[in-house]
Amino acid sequence: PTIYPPPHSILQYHLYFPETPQQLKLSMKPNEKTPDELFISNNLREQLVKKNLASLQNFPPGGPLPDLIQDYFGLVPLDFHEKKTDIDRYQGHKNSLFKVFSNIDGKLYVLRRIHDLKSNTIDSQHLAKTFQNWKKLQNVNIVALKDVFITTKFNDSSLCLIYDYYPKAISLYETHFINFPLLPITQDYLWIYLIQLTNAMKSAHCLDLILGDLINWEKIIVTNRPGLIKLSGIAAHDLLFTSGNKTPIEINKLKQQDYVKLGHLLIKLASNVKPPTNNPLSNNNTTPSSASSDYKTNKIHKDNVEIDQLQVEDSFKEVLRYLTNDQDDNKNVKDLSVLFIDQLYSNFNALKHYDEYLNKTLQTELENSRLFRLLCKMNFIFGRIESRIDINWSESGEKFPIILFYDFVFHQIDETGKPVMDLTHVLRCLNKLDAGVSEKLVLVTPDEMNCIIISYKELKDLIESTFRSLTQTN
Amino acid sequence: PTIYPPPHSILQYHLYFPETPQQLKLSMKPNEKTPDELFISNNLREQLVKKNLASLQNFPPGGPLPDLIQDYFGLVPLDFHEKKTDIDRYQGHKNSLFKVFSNIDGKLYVLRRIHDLKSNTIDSQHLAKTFQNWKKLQNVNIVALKDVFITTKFNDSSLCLIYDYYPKAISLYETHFINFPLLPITQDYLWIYLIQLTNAMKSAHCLDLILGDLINWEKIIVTNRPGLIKLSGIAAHDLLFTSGNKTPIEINKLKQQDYVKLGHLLIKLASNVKPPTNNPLSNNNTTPSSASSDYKTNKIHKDNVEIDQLQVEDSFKEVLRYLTNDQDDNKNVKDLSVLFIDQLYSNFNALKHYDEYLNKTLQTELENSRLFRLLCKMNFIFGRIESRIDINWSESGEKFPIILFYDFVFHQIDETGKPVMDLTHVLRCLNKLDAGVSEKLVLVTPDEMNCIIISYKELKDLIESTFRSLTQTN
Amino acid sequence: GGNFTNTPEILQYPDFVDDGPHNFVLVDDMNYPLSSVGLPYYSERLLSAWPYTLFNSDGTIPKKLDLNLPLTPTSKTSKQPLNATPLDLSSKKFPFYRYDKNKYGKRNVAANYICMKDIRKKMTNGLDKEEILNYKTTGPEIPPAYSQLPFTYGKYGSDNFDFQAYNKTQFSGLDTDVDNSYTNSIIQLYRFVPEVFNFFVGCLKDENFDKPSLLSELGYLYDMMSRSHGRVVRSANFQATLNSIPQAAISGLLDKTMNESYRSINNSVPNSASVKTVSATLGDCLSKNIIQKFNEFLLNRLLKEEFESTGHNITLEQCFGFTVSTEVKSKCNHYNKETNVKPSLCIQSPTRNGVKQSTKKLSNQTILPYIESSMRSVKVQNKICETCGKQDMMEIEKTVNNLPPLMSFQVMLTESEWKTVRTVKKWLSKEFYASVYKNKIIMKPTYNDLKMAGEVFKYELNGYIAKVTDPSTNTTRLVTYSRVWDQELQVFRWYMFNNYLVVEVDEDEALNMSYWWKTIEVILYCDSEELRKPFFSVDTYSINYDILYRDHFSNGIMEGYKKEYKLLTKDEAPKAGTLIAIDAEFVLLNDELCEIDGQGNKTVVRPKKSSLARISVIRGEEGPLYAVPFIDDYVVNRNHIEDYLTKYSGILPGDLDLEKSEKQLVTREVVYRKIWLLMQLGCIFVGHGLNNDFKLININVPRAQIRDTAIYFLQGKRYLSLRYLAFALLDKNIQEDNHDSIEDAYTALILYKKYLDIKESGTLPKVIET
Repeated sequence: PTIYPPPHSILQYHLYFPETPQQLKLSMKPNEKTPDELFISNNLREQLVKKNLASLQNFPPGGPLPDLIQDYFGLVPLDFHEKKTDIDRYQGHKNSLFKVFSNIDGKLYVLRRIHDLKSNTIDSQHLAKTFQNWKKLQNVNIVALKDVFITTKFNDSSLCLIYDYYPKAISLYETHFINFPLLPITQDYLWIYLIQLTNAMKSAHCLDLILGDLINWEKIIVTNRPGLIKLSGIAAHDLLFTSGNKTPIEINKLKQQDYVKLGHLLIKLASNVKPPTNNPLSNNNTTPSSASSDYKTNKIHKDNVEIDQLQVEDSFKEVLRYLTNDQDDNKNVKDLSVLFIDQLYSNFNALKHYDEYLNKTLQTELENSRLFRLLCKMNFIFGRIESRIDINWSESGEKFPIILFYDFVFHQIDETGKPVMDLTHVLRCLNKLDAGVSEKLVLVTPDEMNCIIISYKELKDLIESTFRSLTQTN
Repeated sequence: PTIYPPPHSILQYHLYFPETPQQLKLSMKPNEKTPDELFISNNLREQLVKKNLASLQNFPPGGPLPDLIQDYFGLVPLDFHEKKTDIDRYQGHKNSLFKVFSNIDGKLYVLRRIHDLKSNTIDSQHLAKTFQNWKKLQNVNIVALKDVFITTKFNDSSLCLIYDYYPKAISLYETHFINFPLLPITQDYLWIYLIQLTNAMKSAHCLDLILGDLINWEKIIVTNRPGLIKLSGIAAHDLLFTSGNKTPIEINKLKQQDYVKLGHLLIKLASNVKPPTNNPLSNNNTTPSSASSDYKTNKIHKDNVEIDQLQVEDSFKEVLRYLTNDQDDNKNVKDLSVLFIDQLYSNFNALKHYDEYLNKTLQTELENSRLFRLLCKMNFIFGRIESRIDINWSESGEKFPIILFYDFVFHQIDETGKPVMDLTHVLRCLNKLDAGVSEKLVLVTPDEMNCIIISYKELKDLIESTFRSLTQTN
Repeated sequence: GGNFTNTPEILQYPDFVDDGPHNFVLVDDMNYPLSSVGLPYYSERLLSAWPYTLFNSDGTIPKKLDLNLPLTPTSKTSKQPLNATPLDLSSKKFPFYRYDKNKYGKRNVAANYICMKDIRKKMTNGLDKEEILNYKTTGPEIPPAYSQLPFTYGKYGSDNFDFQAYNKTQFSGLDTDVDNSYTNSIIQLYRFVPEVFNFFVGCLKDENFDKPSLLSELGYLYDMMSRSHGRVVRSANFQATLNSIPQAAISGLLDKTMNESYRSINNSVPNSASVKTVSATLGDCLSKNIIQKFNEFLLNRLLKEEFESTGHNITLEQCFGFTVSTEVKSKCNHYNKETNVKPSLCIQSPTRNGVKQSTKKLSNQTILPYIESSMRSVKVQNKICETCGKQDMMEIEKTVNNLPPLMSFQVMLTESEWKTVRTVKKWLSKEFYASVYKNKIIMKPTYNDLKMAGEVFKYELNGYIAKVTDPSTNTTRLVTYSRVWDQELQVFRWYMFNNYLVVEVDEDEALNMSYWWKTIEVILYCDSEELRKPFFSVDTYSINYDILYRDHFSNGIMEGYKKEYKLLTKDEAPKAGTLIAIDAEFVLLNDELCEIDGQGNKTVVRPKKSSLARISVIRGEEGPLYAVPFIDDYVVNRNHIEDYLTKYSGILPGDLDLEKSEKQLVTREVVYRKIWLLMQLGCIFVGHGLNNDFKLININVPRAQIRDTAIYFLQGKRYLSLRYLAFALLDKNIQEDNHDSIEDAYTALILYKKYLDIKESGTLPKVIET
């Protein structure tokens, strides 16, 4: 076998992307390898592109929206919550959702506006305290709260809550019941939802915070990829409804209610699990589930009957029974988790696998930043107006090699005069320029009458010094 | 033997992209960004580069090594196990480690050669069965076994085991005791090791496989980043030592021993935990720990004394007592896990956070790739010699907006006319261009007398069509 | 080597390159990782590295693209210097529009990063009190004295605001906690013109209840400012009257008719003031800023009010009146001439006034040629002839024929003209001489230059309003510089008024126009002799006290209405030291509107606005009529009332409505004059919590005339309620239903008497503790 890579090549010092070794290619049929194996799967790329687009979407100015709200600008209404169910209304207040940019750090956030507060509904002390409490809640399964304020910029008194922004996130309900294609709920999803919701609840309860109505499939969003969920909309309820401090007994009672709420949400989801198709017999036992029935009013007996009829694993039913048992007012995360230890470990495995997958994917994308930075540097100095009249950039000037090099890199033509736009040529030239190798090249003037022989190193120095002189102007 | 790349060319990471000095970072306002923040972090990149490099390391041909062994070629000896402790010797057999390419799927693997088998040491049935058993063991905390065979290509009878390859992986022992800089063992590490080892053990025990001597800090490798570990070298012991089938009672006994072994490994690690420096008093209680003492012969009483003296959290001590209690021969993963449920959840959180971080990094890098290509396109079409005389590129021409946009992106100035070179501005403009958002911008002619109002979408179409027309020129 | 060479001989050779196999890859091939081509060995820093750079455009609020701007497509006829072929706009997908650099700025200028959070912090936490009065520049930054001032109604309300830190002079500043607070700068400007001050304040000697009068309001305001000796003054009543004038609303001079959103950031100048509206035709693209519009509006209005109240224009027209004759000459040989009187004049650069390339360049001209040329400007405009209706180019000549003692100018220069001004030393003339020569005005820096002319007048700079442009907050604000004659020392002193901040400044500083952040909006020159005249208080006139002894109801005298008071008679005419007890009730026009941030900091966007609803004054002097009320007035209210606060005010819905009320109603002006007269006479006011009452009435009563029971019975920092004190000290139950101002005034009066008793016996602390 030949040495790989060939030693005479100077471009192989940082070779990041291992090309397939020769021997392998010989023994492989062309159809045996799909591009997906070698490169970022198209799915992932597409997903990321869509997110970028969603993040950048903006709204024509001059509309009815204010330009700037407190520290946030560039408001774009999100249709995410177009559906106005009663759950989306906060104590009768209309509410709306915007994507915003932060004036503080330039990042994107979500602004939830709760309309039309009566003046002095929320006093400043209560607001500050509630914000401080919920700000502490940092958990991967909860959309973090960044800021809270009351503004008059909407021509009313509006309560605004600022959360982290997850582009393209949709609600759990939409994911499984509205969106196309519908994602059927399976036992696996139930387990990972259970784990993540337990995780979220654990964090909140540790801080004596209550999730309450957030345990709701319209308030849970699916981010990144199916199965990854986050509770959204924290703190709003406390700001609007709760005024005084709760006693430890009240808090404990509310915590216990969270367990029951979690149980009911999971029952609602589980009642939509399709029975395995390879088991047609069990199908007959299924009662058509009604997702809309109000579970809160159900008695424990009714719950149990319902649980028995679900098309889910017995161990999951056991979890549901634990959660909905309102006789037990000492439910806790430890007792709950023991019921699904196995699932915790397999979820742990899945996460790590994904981690390794991402790591591997990243390995092929390592040089992108560097090349982008380099090209930006060149474009910053190239073609500036002031240089258009500067003698240094003229044919006899010092900077002229830069223009010729630019032509050499980007404006190649073939024998017939047809433009050649070869990415590898650009990459080779740029990489050599970046490193400043001593290799010399011939740059020919546009009239093809004269040429310059210059090394990449000299070009690099020339570009660098030009760049520096620009940044240091007066 | 020399390898490529030559050792003199150590990667000059500091030259690649100098890190912003800490002082500068400290005084930064939230809106200010350093260039290194806009791109993949140096740390992550270096790590990935090193791995790439290790994967690509090659060995000149014509050495003493065979070119092809079964389905594997391109052997590069790994210095990973240069240190030959008695544990690394398999029943007195020398063993060595190679990086290999698979001829089957083109991927990189590790080949462990166990030298110089007596003929018929291993019968083919036993080999096949053992391989089948261990092949099933798929767990993120275990280096997967891919293939097993006996070869004569090394001019002896060698047992070869093929495992997944983790570039730059080093052993747990090296990580904490040999490598520079040393990574001190902390309570946090102990918890995540415990979780991962439990996870590995759970998987193995489910298949009635015994980890045995693999629970050993020289057989555990650290992959990716500190804290992530994998048990390596599965199946070798079974292939060499075990011949017959074990009874369930025997298996259970061995499983129980795995718990104890795990306990002893953790005690060994825990005895190296540095006491918190802010608590000088507790320092006095520390008995100097001897990592070399042979724990296997110790009685439970001695364990408990030792455990009491460890500088670790009480809950961790409880775990250790559970593991090392050899009176209890009914130890299981559930009972064990209950002792560290909290840790399971926080680890779960940490993993997900890292997952999101990687996702974000990947997104940036993919964006950079797109932006680089976009910039290339712009440079391909912009400033071509032929366009210098083309009416379409003149002030009255169709292409003029491209020139103005280019100026807008790269040739910003401040109020005094000084060039402003802000990559965040460039990134924002190019991202919008790439996404083709409907946002409009005003592009002003160099004489500042006229302007064009155009959307990013229109600009994108204009650039795209210009580029296409160039590629189609004949 | 590597330099360009003209010699055909190649001295060096390029390297032979072998980069391995070369595959052609399309730039769009997203499956080809950019890392496929390796990087050569490097031993020095890569070119792609950007070390030690900070990018700060993140979070920058983008400049708003105003799509409503009048777009003017660049016409075919406009010159295209770079291109010989004429533009065919119809075929062009992206047509050119005219770009106005003056309006939108230079091309491709990176937007400034402005941190809203820092601005808010400054506005709520205030400024460094040690530094705040520093008006001197040390660097390029705007000195602290010119800062945007914090809201005075911040977290704890303006009662606790430390106004003294902002003003150590004897001259009162003006609070920002009012509507249209940008007008504060004009109020300060004319307050230091003796002739104007004396006229306004002098008007107070007569009653003037007929119409809303800015003249009276300015009289009360100036009187209050001169009596307050540095205490902060609010122009609330002036603003209320201004708000009620329809023309002010039409001209867009009122907060309520302007964009609401400016206020939280900018409490002095609405943002719209800094954005000039531009006429479609280039060349004549200057328009008045809001304060300039207000100056014109106010002076015209005052002239009109003087005429309406006296039947003739004497004082103000003589002070301010420019006689301007306008001649229009058209090609059709029609000739039109008219003459008007204008109280103020716009001044522009000589070039804009049609002065053909004057002998001297503008770069070494003072303000005088600007003024002089504006007094006889020639402009050519495309207009319709009034006689024959033809549209044609016409020459319009405007000439000022006289030299009034007070010259008020709106200064209108472009940004680039201001740039030229900044380079001129002593551009702002402190004094000059002027004369009318052959019907034209001539102005010269020295007397000798005017020898051959007729009567020569000396003018001196009286003051001006400067606009401070602050790019760090993207705001502008107005400050007033005034030159005041110190009668005692016979010298002039300069003061700078930034709302409630007042500081004495050096003359050099006051005349310095070289700062990049400073431009002039309105400037006032005054006849040198007039400027040295003394300021007279209203006390020097014979005042009409009639209103104290009669009723003046707005809704006529109702039959069977039972008065709860007995009018004063001339026999008991109040005099200095006369004890009276007072209590006022208010209704809420609008509640406080505030923003709260995550730290609990409250920013009042629109302060609570109350309106005087009822005032009761009772006799405090021992005698047969002791404690008998002599004023019990309900005040007409024409505004929307959000809350009658009946529980506290005792006012019922409809009580203040001219149509529906069963009470006898008087106007605010009437009741105000009564209180003002009582104060002017030197009465001693007894009451409970009088500070707040007087603040809402908008009168600053000298402390020596106040006996406030809330202060006498202060518990630490806590004020005790009148009801509690009445119960604890007088064993009296009051305010069991609604408040009644007569009862409250009476209670305060006997509490005061009790206080005097207790003080005599020295048992005060004990009494309250019980």
